[in-house]
Amino acid sequence: MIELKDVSYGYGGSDLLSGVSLSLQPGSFHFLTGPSGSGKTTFLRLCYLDLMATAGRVELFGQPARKMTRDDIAHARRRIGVVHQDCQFLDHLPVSQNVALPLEVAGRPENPADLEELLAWVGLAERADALPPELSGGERQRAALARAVIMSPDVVLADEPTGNVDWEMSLRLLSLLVELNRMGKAILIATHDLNLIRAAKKQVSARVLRIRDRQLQLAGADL
Amino acid sequence: MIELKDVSYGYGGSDLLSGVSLSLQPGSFHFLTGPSGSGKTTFLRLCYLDLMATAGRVELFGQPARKMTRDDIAHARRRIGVVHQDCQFLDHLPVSQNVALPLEVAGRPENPADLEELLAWVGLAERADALPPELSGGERQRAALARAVIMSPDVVLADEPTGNVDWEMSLRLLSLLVELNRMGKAILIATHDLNLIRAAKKQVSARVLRIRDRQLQLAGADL
Amino acid sequence: MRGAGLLAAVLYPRADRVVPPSGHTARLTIFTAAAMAFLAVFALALSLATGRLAERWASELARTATVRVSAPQGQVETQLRAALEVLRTTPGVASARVLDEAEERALLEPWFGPDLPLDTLPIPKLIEVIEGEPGIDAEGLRLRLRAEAPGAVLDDHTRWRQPLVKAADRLRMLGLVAIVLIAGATAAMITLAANSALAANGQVIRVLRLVGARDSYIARAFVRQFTLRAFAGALAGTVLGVAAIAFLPDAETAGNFLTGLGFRGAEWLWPLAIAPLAAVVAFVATRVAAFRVLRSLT
Amino acid sequence: MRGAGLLAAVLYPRADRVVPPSGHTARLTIFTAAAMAFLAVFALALSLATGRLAERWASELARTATVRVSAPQGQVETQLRAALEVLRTTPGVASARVLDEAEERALLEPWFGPDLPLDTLPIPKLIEVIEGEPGIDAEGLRLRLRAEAPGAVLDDHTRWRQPLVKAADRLRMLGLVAIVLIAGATAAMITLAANSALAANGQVIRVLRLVGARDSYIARAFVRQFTLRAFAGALAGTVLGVAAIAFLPDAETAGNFLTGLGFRGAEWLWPLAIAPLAAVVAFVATRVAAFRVLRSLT
Ligand SMILES: Nc1ncnc2c1ncn2[C@@H]1O[C@H](COP(=O)(O)OP(=O)(O)OP(=O)(O)O)[C@@H](O)[C@H]1O
Ligand SMILES: Nc1ncnc2c1ncn2[C@@H]1O[C@H](COP(=O)(O)OP(=O)(O)OP(=O)(O)O)[C@@H](O)[C@H]1O
Ligand SMILES: [Mg+2]
Ligand SMILES: [Mg+2]
Repeated sequence: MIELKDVSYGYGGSDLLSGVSLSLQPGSFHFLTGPSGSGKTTFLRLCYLDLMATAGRVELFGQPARKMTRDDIAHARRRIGVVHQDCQFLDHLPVSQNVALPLEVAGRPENPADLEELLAWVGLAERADALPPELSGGERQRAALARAVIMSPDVVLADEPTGNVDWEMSLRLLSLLVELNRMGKAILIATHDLNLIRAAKKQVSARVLRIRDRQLQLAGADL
Repeated sequence: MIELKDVSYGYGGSDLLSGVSLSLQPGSFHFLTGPSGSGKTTFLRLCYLDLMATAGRVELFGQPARKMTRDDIAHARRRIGVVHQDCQFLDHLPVSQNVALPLEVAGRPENPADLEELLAWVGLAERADALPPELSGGERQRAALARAVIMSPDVVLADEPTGNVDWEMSLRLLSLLVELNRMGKAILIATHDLNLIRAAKKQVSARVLRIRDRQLQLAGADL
Repeated sequence: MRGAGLLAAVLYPRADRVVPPSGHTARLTIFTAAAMAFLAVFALALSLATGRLAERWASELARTATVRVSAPQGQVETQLRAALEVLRTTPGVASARVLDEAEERALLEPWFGPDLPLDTLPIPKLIEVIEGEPGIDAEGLRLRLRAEAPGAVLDDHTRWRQPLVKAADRLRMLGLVAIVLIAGATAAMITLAANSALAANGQVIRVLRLVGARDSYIARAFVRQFTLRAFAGALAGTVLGVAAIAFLPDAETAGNFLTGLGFRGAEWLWPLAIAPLAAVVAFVATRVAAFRVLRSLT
Repeated sequence: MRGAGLLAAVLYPRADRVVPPSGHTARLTIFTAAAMAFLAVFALALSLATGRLAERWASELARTATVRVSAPQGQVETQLRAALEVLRTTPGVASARVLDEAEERALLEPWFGPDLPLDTLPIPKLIEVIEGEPGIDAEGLRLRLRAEAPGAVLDDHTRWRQPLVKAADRLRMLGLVAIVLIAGATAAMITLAANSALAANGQVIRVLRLVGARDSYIARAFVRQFTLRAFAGALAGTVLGVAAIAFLPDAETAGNFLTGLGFRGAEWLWPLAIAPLAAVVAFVATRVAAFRVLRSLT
């Protein structure tokens, strides 16, 4: 559903990623690791066209990125759930409305029961009416994950979604993503948390990718 | 140096923390854990007077918080290095100037060699001239930690300082804090990362606190 | 799409919620629109009043001149006829008429009292000249009169009022210039305020783009808010300005040289145009600014 | 501390760096200051010009009135004397003088030509009255004249120009009101712009507080930037406004009824005051806003 072929990218200076390829197929589960500053976030941004590859081909749902208009990109993003590393919200709307925002923007009706269930799953049932600036760091990440999955998107791209939550909550969030994966969605998680990767491998057949020397490599069996 | 006695705090509603006491002495090393949303960040904010306790006594460097003027608080903060969970910077100044900001604000001369060494230690030597919005998540955390320790403050309060960095870098940052601790500084780190706590315990005699049921408890031997 | 935008922007309030409802920039926009509308009302009133003034003065002058014919007893009739003939063939003269005795008496009364023995006096005859459009060429007429009726002297005494009309016209121009300046400054300020609101709401825009909102959806929310704010502000400013002018001490009582600063009849429609104009400016400014900002993001 | 603040704010540029150097709010502030200064220059020019105008008209009138004494041949002298006596004892009369024959002839020439046999005519005597300060009470004088010299008629013909002076005074008032409005609107806009800049820079303030910056340090940086911006903007607006007025087609040539809109002599100092005033307003507004925002944070 998301296809990168020989993609390169650099912020002005030398290339950060060069000749990177990846194909996210329905039902696939990927982890992305690599040292801090190696380009994980950059890679994810290339996937949802927040950045445009300087070389190579990117395809979203069969459409080549270069041929997509701004509206095409907006529509494609409705099929991609993104969890940013620094979770941003509409600070003037309560958590529940922020989580439901993708539905609102797409003009889809929201089902209050579904929303409640999702909020309860990520442990935000009691904070549903709080404003985002009143959330704790972990609560923000959970709200961001809830927002990313509420449309039940075809692809979920999550950037360090468990960096600020405790281990129990990490497993809970992981199981949500595993559940989606079993429904055929493609999942890609950038993380430093090796324990999380190990826990996931017990539940699904996840592939672990590692950025090294500007390349995407399959990580060894040590994980 | 920071003393909390029977401190309570709640955001408007019911108390989040009640009757909490802690004394940060020179050379002490504390970890603060607890589930996401339990009040770790709140506790740290009480320590550097970003929040004012609704009950109980807070003392900073021997001064009771209630008697401190705004300028007193500003001066006290120069002796406390804080790493926020969401690291904020002056986005228009390069990383090096952001890291040196506490010196600038205190009117102290900055030593370029020291600054360079510190930046190299946290792995930001090559990003010294970048603007904060151009940093990766982990780079931001490292810059925030560098800013917190540049004045070699008497107390370092760090909120989840390794949430976005890889394991090797986490150890590197930890060793920086251990080094400071050996120089007699008090260190308090809020974190979910149990591996980090275990690693620290091998180097210093750290006490692990846990927030549970609005109370601060000493964590068991499982850590 | 562009045309439908205005309608959609006004009728579609749902997208509004995604933009923070208020804030300092909002207050700034509303206040700016109000203050500028207030000033515009004054400039408009000044312009209209001086326009009226110029018109009144011009019409009061009635564009008249006088030819005085004084000659030895026997020649008066001949010279009078000659002067009238000259005037008849002078371009710019609408009509020329010899004043009768009663009229001359009325004219002289302030100087000589009512009992003047007109018939026994060698009083000159007076010809009242009404100018047409364009006016007469006074110098040319003087030359011709000197040739054909040496006893006739042209006194275009009405000219002394001409500068008044010019002055009023200049004031009106000044008022118009002020209106143009105010309108321009308002447009620029609203544009800058819109830009600074958009810049301040960078996070809102990023979040909306992230969850798949189309540019038009995002722009709509901002455009609608700004249009409403500019409209509301300008409306308030206009109402205040009109009220201030209505409660101004009435000039009419101070002598009718200057007409009141208020609005008369259909002139009341002018201030009504201010708020919609401000709204249109805000609509265009915000829309352009919004799409510019949006296009700078991926 | 407060007093030293201004000096420190201007002389201490180091803290400046911590505030983002520019942005949309900066541009908005500069432009607002410039536009308002531009308008203020025009309002000032209008006010000063109309003030001059009113003065000139008032002095040109020379505050004169005429008393016409017409009576049967024998009584003229008596009535003239009586009228002069009345005038001598009337408060507000500076001097009263009977016109001699030559003067009367000059006055009547436009109507009768130069060859008027004045001595054979029953022409009234004219007394020229110069008013003092305050002017005469025309109605009271008329009543007294009617009683003491029935043949004397007061013609305060100069009164017809009074409305002109009133009109000019009203215009000057209008100019002053415009200046006050513009100044008030400018102050409010700068205050709001400062507030919105402070709100937009919440992160800067939080970071600075976190690293132990004192309120005065933070406020200083903002205050200095805003003061400089307001000053620079107002200066640019003033220069543009003065230039625009200087290059305005000269009114003097259009007849000397309306004096030019320009500045004369010491009046040039007035526009010079605009930029410093704007700076002071910005200084106070930003300072108050900054400390208000800062105190709302812990
Ligand atoms: N907008 C930008 N302009 C310039 N350089 C940038 C920009 N964004 C990121 N970088 C640089 O690119 C490199 C990779 O950044 P990226 O955010 O992709 O790293 P990451 O792998 O996500 O790291 P982390 O684990 O710390 O989040 C970093 O060195 C970063 O400083
Ligand atoms: N400004 C605020 N207003 C209201 N409630 C708040 C505010 N800030 C935090 N809270 C709430 O207080 C609780 C504790 O927040 P805190 O940030 O201290 O948690 P934390 O232990 O740091 O969690 P995390 O590990 O997720 O960062 C949370 O439920 C949070 O929603
Ligand atoms: Mg990253
Ligand atoms: Mg926290």
